[in-house]
Amino acid sequence: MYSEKVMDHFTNPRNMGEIENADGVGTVGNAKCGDIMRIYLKVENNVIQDVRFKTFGCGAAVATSSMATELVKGKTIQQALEITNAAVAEALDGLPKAKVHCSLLAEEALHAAIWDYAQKNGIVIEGLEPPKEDIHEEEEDEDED
Amino acid sequence: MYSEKVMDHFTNPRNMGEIENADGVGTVGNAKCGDIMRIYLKVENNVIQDVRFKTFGCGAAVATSSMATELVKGKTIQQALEITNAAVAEALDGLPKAKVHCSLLAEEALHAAIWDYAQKNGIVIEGLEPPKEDIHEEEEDEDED
Amino acid sequence: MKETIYLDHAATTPVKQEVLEAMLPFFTESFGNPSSIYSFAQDSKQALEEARETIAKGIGALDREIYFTGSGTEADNWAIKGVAESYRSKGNHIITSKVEHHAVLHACEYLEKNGFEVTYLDVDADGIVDLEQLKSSIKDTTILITIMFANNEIGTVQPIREIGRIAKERGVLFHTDAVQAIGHVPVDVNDLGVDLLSISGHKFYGPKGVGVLYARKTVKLKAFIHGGGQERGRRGGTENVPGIVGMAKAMELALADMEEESARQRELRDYVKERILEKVPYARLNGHPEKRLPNNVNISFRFIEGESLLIMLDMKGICASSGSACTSGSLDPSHVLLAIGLPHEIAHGSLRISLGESSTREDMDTLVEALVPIVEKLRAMSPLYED
Amino acid sequence: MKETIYLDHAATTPVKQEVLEAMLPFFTESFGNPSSIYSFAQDSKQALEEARETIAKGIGALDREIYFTGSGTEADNWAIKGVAESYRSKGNHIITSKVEHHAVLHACEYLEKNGFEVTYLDVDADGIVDLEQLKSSIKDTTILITIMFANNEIGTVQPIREIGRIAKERGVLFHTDAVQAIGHVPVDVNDLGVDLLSISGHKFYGPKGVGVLYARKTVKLKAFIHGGGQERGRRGGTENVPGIVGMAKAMELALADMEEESARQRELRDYVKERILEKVPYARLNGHPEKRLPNNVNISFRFIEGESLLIMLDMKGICASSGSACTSGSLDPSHVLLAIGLPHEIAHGSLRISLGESSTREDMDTLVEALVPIVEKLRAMSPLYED
Ligand SMILES: Cc1ncc(COP(=O)(O)O)c(C=O)c1O
Ligand SMILES: Cc1ncc(COP(=O)(O)O)c(C=O)c1O
Ligand code: FES
Ligand code: FES
Repeated sequence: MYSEKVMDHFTNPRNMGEIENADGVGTVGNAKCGDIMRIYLKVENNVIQDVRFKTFGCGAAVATSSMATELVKGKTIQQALEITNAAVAEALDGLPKAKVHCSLLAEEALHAAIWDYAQKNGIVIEGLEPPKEDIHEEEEDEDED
Repeated sequence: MYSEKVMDHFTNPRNMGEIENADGVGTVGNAKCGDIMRIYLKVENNVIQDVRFKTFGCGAAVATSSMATELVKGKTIQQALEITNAAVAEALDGLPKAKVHCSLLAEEALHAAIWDYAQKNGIVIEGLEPPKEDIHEEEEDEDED
Repeated sequence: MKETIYLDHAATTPVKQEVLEAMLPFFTESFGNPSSIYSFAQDSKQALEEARETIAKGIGALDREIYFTGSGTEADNWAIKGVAESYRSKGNHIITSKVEHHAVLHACEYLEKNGFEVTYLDVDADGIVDLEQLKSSIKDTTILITIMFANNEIGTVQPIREIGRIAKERGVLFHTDAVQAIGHVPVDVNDLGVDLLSISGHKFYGPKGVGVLYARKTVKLKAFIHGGGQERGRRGGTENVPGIVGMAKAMELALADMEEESARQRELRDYVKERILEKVPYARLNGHPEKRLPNNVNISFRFIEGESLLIMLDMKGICASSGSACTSGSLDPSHVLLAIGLPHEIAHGSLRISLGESSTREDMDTLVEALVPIVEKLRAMSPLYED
Repeated sequence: MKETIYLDHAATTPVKQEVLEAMLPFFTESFGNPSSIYSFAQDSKQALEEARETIAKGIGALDREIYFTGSGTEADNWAIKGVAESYRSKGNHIITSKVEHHAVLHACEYLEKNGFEVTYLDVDADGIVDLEQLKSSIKDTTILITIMFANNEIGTVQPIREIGRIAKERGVLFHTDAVQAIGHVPVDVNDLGVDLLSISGHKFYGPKGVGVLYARKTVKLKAFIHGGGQERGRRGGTENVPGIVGMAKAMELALADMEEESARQRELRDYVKERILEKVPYARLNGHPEKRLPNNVNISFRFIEGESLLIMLDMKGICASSGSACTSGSLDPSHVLLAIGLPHEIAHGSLRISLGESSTREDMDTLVEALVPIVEKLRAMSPLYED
């Protein structure tokens, strides 16, 4: 079902855990499946020095959390914001269609953590929206009966 | 599907053929399947001296024709009229349910031949009805869709 | 016991050894439920999807246009009732023909009881639908044309491409029951302009109890059997993996040598037909002489009745039928033979033989040899025959 | 590769060797269409009728009350939609429960869209339907009660006899989906007062793609799949003879040692359940502790999510599931677990293991050993778990 990369990041997740006194923390829930992800950031000079995650979710959610944290580590806030869920999925050699929404969780958790960081530090980041309560998205499935 | 007796009478039908200058001839058609049976009688002193049949019909129809002629041969007209289709079927060790109507064909053809004999000879036989155009009967099947 | 000569391949076929072998692992070893997520079930899932691919390729469809069913009959019911339900807001009129299989006819009759209007097209003396009548029957409320590919009794092959063109021109969906055609004649859904198509595994050396409904991806098709999320949410029920694998294998094998094998059977067909017509008086071929399945011969013998004929052939070890197998319990004369204009008593005396891969010229000779005296014997018994 | 420990028998079971052997002759040798009249097809016909007899006897029914279908899902659909159609003039109200299989729920939802009213009964914390609510829900227009025998996710066995009594008293038909019960618990339709009952072959070591609908002879049941005259004119389609023969053989074998085997599995079930609850904190058993299938264990682990758990078990060679197999592609939390009152995130972290004839105490130990560190690992990853 999952690619080898997904299985690798699922079984050996990178950056799993918490950061005490994090500069930004974002927690989001997925409206579609109810799963939950939290991302912790340590930011210095606009650069993400450290990042950790905790995920209550499926294999794809764990793997995208892991991959997303890998991708943003060492990046500037602006660079981090450019990383889409599609990029994360691609870095994992793709996700099953029914699991694409899981990768959104990682994107949204990251944005929520950056928003939190920005709020705490009185920074305005252009184009960054406050985190939604839930991630809503279009049905990507076809008409089911 | 058929009993051994039915198969025997089907493959070696008794009394198959015609009687020239028969004393009575009856032809009936089966409304249910469209098959046709004709019975020829030679009657002397109210006794069926000879009987022949011709049948356009299924295995059961042929076998019941054969058995019915066997059963009435040598019988008086009254005795012959008492032979029901059930008796013919029984003498054949039974018929499949869907084939019970075929045995009616034999009964009706016999009655029609006797009617013809009676008509020709100005005899009134109590209880004997003129042959119907078709044999109508109740559906014996259960409700089908 | 004498050897059996099986000449009823239109009723059903044996499962080929290679087909059975393809199925076997999925009964006892790779038995996982394809919907399960653990790796043990991946074999089943993969086999299922490969089967889908094989079948899709076999009829020129996309994988996602293939839906597995439990029979050809289910596929027919689903196509017709599913389209009826999905397109009811567009209209309530369906066009079919008088010579369809009961799976189609009875599904249509069911819809008639439920507010639909059905036109049953006439066929000509060879069993071909009247295209002019088809065109003039289409109206604003017409949502579906369902015309079988090849007839199961008389073998006549319909002008499917022409019907597909008419359907497309008039914006009406076109379903064809291809149960008798698959494996015998080339079928390409795009080339033919077919939107829905039914298949049954056991007619081409696959297993019984498994079928396919092809539905073009643009067709809105409501589920008919509701349940779990199988078949993209459109057909509930744990997939019959061995059956599906077997059906796909059978299709693969059938298509591999279809051209040769059809040519071989066509030759045998014409040979036996001519021999019978030559040797037996008062006999006529039913169905179109050329536009017919390569394996079908259907002949009416006047003055005699079909069941008696079949029993006597059976006693010689020859398996044949008098119409469709699934109505052989029925007493009505074939609706197909009546539709081509045969009178009742002639319709009653028809013989269908359908050849298969095992059929030989010798079998044809044996049949003819057996047939001649049987017909004579039955005619001698018949009140209709005066000679 | 490591050995697989298959603990998902509620999803599907392997076909037993003896079952496969019973089926084999009907693929390649005695392959005749049971509707054909020649003697060659009598083997198929006889096998079909013997299978009917075996299954009838197995549930205390008459032969003529057994209808073969293409799956348990088809049987459920037929029972519900068939009764709905046949009794519509009497009323349009159907009673079911919130914990039914999707085959029943989605068939009911379909009927709701077509003018029927459906009451979905609540269940208590153990998953048992509320009989008082059942009684008070019955009204003049109620034509059918459909309540499953045993739940496929949490194993809870419903008070079928009591429901049968209530249905009879109130003159309402009673259908039960017994797909999970057959072969595990005794089922006698007369003793239980059941009017219609669904069975699926592949849940008791029979083949996939074949099922049974039992319908009491007094039930008027319209056809659902229209076609040829098979199944006494009520279910069209060439009979899946090998599948039917296999299902009957499987039932025969299952019933032969049901008492012992169920007792054995019950013991294993209780053993593994206790071991898990003992070793893993924040874990709870779902379903009734005693009124449950002998082979079902369903446990929720707080703070973790089911799929992750299953994948990690899979990596240890253990096949288990998180709900029903056919919805494992779905993202919604189990409707059954929600119905017994679990909050969303707890419902998401449940594990179903279902034992089978091959299951051993060693397997149970292996499972527990694997489970403990997996749960710990996943909890360490969980934002919900603070310890
Ligand atoms: C309770 C219940 N009902 C119905 C079904 C459907 O059976 P099938 O998948 O064989 O159609 C299942 C299993 O999938 C089940 O567990
Ligand atoms: C033309 C046609 N359609 C449909 C069917 C039904 O197929 P099945 O019996 O596999 O359901 C048959 C054969 O029985 C057939 O010949
Ligand atoms: S299913 Fe919920 S995150 Fe993947
Ligand atoms: S079916 Fe016509 S007489 Fe038997």
